[in-house]
Amino acid sequence: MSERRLADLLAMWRIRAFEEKVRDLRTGDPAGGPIVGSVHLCVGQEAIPVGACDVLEPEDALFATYRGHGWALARGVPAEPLFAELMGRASGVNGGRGGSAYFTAAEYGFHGENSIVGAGAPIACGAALAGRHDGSNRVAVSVFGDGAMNQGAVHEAMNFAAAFSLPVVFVCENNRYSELTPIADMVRSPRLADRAAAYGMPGHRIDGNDAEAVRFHVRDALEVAREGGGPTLLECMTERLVGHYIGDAETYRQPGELERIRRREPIARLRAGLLADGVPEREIDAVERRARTEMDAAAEAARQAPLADPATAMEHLYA
Amino acid sequence: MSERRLADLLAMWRIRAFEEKVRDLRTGDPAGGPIVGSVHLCVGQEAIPVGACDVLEPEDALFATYRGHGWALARGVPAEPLFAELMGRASGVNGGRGGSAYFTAAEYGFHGENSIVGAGAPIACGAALAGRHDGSNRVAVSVFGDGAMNQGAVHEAMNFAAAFSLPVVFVCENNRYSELTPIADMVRSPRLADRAAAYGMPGHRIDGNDAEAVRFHVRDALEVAREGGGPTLLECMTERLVGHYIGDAETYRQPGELERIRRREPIARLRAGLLADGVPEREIDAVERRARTEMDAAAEAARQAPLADPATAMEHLYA
Amino acid sequence: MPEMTYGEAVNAALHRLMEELPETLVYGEDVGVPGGVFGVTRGLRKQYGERAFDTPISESAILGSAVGAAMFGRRPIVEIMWADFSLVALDQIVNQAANVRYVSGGRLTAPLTIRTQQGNAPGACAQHSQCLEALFLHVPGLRVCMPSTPQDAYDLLVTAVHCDDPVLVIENRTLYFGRKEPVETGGPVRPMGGARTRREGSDVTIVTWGAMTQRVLEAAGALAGDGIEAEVLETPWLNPFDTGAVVASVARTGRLAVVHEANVTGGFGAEVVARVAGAGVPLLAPPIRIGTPDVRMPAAPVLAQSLVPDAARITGDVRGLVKG
Amino acid sequence: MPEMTYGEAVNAALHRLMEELPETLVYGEDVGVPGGVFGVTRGLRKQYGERAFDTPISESAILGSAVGAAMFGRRPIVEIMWADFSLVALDQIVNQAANVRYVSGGRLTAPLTIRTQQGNAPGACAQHSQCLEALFLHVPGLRVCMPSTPQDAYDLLVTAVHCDDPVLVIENRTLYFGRKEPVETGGPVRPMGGARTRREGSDVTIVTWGAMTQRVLEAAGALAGDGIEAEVLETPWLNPFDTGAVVASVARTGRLAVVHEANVTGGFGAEVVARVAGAGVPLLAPPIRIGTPDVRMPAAPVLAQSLVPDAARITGDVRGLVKG
Ligand SMILES: Cc1ncc(C[n+]2csc(CCOP(=O)(O)OP(=O)(O)O)c2C)c(N)n1
Ligand SMILES: Cc1ncc(C[n+]2csc(CCOP(=O)(O)OP(=O)(O)O)c2C)c(N)n1
Ligand SMILES: [Mg+2]
Ligand SMILES: [Mg+2]
Repeated sequence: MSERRLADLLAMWRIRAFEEKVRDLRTGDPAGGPIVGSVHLCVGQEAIPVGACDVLEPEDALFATYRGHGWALARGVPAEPLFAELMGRASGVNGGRGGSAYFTAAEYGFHGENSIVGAGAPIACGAALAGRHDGSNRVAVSVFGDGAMNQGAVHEAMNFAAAFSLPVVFVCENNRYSELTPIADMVRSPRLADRAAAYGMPGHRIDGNDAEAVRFHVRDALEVAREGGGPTLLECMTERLVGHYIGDAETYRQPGELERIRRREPIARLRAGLLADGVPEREIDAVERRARTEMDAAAEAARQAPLADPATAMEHLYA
Repeated sequence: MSERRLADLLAMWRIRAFEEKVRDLRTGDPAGGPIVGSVHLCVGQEAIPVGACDVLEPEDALFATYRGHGWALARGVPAEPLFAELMGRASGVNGGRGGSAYFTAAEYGFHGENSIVGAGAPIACGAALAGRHDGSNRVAVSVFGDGAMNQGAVHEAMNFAAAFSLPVVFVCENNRYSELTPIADMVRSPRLADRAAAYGMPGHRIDGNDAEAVRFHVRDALEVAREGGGPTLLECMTERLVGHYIGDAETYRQPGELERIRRREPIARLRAGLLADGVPEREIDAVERRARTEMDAAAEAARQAPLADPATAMEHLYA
Repeated sequence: MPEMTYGEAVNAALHRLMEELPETLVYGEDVGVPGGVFGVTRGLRKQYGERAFDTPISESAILGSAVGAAMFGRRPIVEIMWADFSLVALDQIVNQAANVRYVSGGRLTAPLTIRTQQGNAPGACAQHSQCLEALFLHVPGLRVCMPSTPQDAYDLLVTAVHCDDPVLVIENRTLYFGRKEPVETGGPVRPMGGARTRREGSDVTIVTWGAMTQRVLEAAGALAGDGIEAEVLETPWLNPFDTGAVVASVARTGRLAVVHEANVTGGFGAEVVARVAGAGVPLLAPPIRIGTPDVRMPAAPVLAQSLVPDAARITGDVRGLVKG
Repeated sequence: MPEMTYGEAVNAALHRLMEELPETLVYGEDVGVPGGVFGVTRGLRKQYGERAFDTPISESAILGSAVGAAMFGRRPIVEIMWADFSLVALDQIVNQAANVRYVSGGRLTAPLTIRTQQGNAPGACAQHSQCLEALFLHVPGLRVCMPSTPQDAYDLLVTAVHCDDPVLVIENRTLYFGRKEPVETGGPVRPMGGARTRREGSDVTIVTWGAMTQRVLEAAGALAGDGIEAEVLETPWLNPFDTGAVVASVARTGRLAVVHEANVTGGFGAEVVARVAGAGVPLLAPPIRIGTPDVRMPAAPVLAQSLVPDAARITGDVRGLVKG
């Protein structure tokens, strides 16, 4: 039992260590580099990808957002080619073409980030539709944020999936903010999971800071989908412990907000739980060290690799 | 009491007589009569505009669809310039520029048809938003069909109106078909009014073939909106007795469907009700004759008027 | 060879493609059970069942799902009923479909075909009359063609669906029910690109595409009456565009007119003129562009007819170009 | 005169417009309380309360409501955070806003201003790097401008909001935090249109707009080193476009180069070349277009830099044009 929870802890630490390393690489060198541009970290939201990806099959499709580093790692994409992608290296998962907000790694079952809010949802419907014709048992998982629930494409995708009972699991990461604006101010009824009823599909608001809870509900939704029951909407309640993007001044935070949310963030919570269950502290701390060591090495290896070659910049536009 | 119902009957007959005249003018002359192109009639749906427009204030905004002839007439736009518009006459409400599917008559409080499905809903939100700043007590009425409920723009408009408690009444004319496709096949949960809950606004499925029921619910929604209570969605159940457009072969109809829906169409129903209440038959029949006479005369006058002048075709593109 | 209208040719191509490519899907609004508002997808539902289906009025879902299905081995052929409607979901074409292959370095592809139709028809309003090819031709990664004959309606669609990249096929509803012509079906898949010399001539090169082609040929006939021999070059493929054929013809004739139904400013005619000018072909007169002036489209036929180029206007403008 | 960055100039113009035009509203994603992701709308919420507000991530609702509010007497100034995002809601700009005045014969109008920003910046992905002005310049009824200096950022926005038609103001995020320059604020509303001669020269006319202007001026400096005098004409207004100024300059220099960041094919550079060619100005060499080649934009800076025109490439290409 504490086996799996230790595995969850490691998976979450790998994501957090990756993200914190990215932040250092992005802000460390004022001259800029090795990582430049807009980067969106998922620190605080690690339990969702960890719980969800644990129950996905290799054949399943996964579409995330620009905040997708954690989803890629949880899906099994190695850290080094991810760091390399963010650093614009030829060895990046997309040879540097995707960058932090728009990379894909189909060979690992990660079908891509998307930096257009909501645009991944209809695409996920297509992956599910393909499964109906290719004899696979594929389920498509579509990840997006709370703010994306107000985008037309997400509405169309949910109705499309529900009307045709497509095997899709819509995972809404509700971190309570859309960029710098509280979602509560942008909707009249804050329980986004209730919107599922409009499409005649099940919707659940779940604890997105508990990998076990996420695992349970995603597994359930996957089963329903594989049995032809159609889509499910899971509103995973969470919080980001960092800004919307690296550099965000976070002026929108309430006094004491960060302290409050740090108390319920997934890693601290799981750590406390493991301690309470008598797992020795050094064993727990070893997990963090192991993750950080892995990420430091991966980042360093990526940094050593050559930059993408401009001579290739025109390739692969057409077949 | 039967006063108002006779007035409703006249209003509905004016719309039906107008539409049937349009059909004759569109199909009568094989050479291509005074009316050409795609025309969408609202025969069978007359009770909705009649009931709704009766309780609108002059300052209110009204946005309809390409199936909007009835809404324009009910709002008070005279028949002659409407016929003229459909005939491409200079005397048309838009000098022939809008045509059957895209005319406006703001001077009568009719802010236009729209031939892009769902596009009028966000525009209606803007009219309501303007009212918040111009000191008027305007409510904006947005009309669209059942199929439009699956269009992203309608979703965004409903959330936008609800989040900001804008005075909007969303009137969904559910005639059970989107062009040639039954709405039942395109949604999982056929009660479209229930979608209102997703946005935290009231939603009601009402009898759209009863002008009195429409009047009651629209008046109620207008009151809520004027008092700052925000938007309401009214799903008005109805049926079109004709094709989606003139020329539609209606192959999608079930056997006996037309007979069945003719029994509950609004004019026949009201006529039966009036007879039951002892209103003399000749009085009732006089209403139809009066409407037809008016429309014949209006159509004829419109036909006599000169065509739009090509020399003006480039005018009014910019201020 | 069977005789078919333009619409029947599209239908024949769809049947062939469903037959020979099991990974094809055909869907869109009213394209399944009803067989399409123009009858162009007739029979597919009956013959191929689930592989041809109707959708909600959700262009973003139609196009987005086509991108996703294509990424997973299908070859969706989706319909956007009017090109004007693509504007509610352009993101899925420009920001999504066009990026799949490039950003993934070819690890993922999006072999989808988008069928649509465009242009003015009597009584059509400003929201149902636009010619938008220029928008799509500014999108690297997206192939675009515009057939005007039954044979091209058949061939180009077959080529488009066999292509491993997103292709936009822009048809024209005023052509669907036109004259029946012999159409060679079942032939080999033709290569993408190329131009069609619809008429040879030595005095001026007229480049055109889409429904304008017929009007240009009429005009060329009238011009011949005044002793002006116009070479009419139709370019049904706009991406890839056969610049070489255009430059070669203009090099022979020394004069260029480009005719399209789209508004002049920002239309693809500008690109054609710019390529010829850039090639430094010596010209006997400045090149001209003939298109709909920069205005919205009024519904009244008498107004629309005064704006959309017709044979008379094309004849007059080209005569002016040649006679100076 | 106060010294301001480009971003501060936009902010100053917004404050002035809220002050002098009570019918203005400013809204969009994060533009109210947060003051905009680039800080450009700072202070408006505090000062004008309800007239400046944040919206859901609903571009169709943002643009559509702006059309409706404008029809009813407001002058909405709405922000689309990135031009790329306009593609999820283009219908409201092209099929709705642009038609209001024309179709109603002037009985209804849509005086709304859409502020957006575009272009590549280090690390930006293919969905956050496009230059889309050519799409909007093919839409009759829509005015379009692209300021590149703090003064123009201020002036053009003021003119746009005072205009009684829909106007798209395309800014550039790489300019927001640039050098402070003296900006004359509070002056009269300038007329729409016109070109800016940023440098005089006799050997070649370089027409450009947007963020490329700075790079073109650098290139012109370098060219002067080789004895090539380039006339740099910036056209911050693209609709209306000052064709006369371009033709007059090319008539003097005999050579034309158009430089824009957008992809070459179908870019507005084609329109500029086509207009000059159509005017029959005698040229000493074929006109050239310098832009991003026809490709998607990769995120890696080293790749993007090899595609987006820079001073070196502009210098080289123009030198080739002049020296032949
Ligand atoms: C169509 C579109 N509109 C706006 C944006 C700009 N944008 C990027 S992220 C974001 C906020 C999204 O919020 P949410 O959906 O809650 O996801 P989160 O960032 O909180 O994970 C916005 C508005 C965009 N990328 N695409
Ligand atoms: C965005 C868009 N997609 C598709 C169409 C084509 N179209 C016109 S009417 C229609 C059906 C609309 O059905 P519904 O909303 O139920 O309205 P009804 O016609 O039944 O009144 C469709 C698909 C359109 N005009 N706009
Ligand atoms: Mg969020
Ligand atoms: Mg309907």
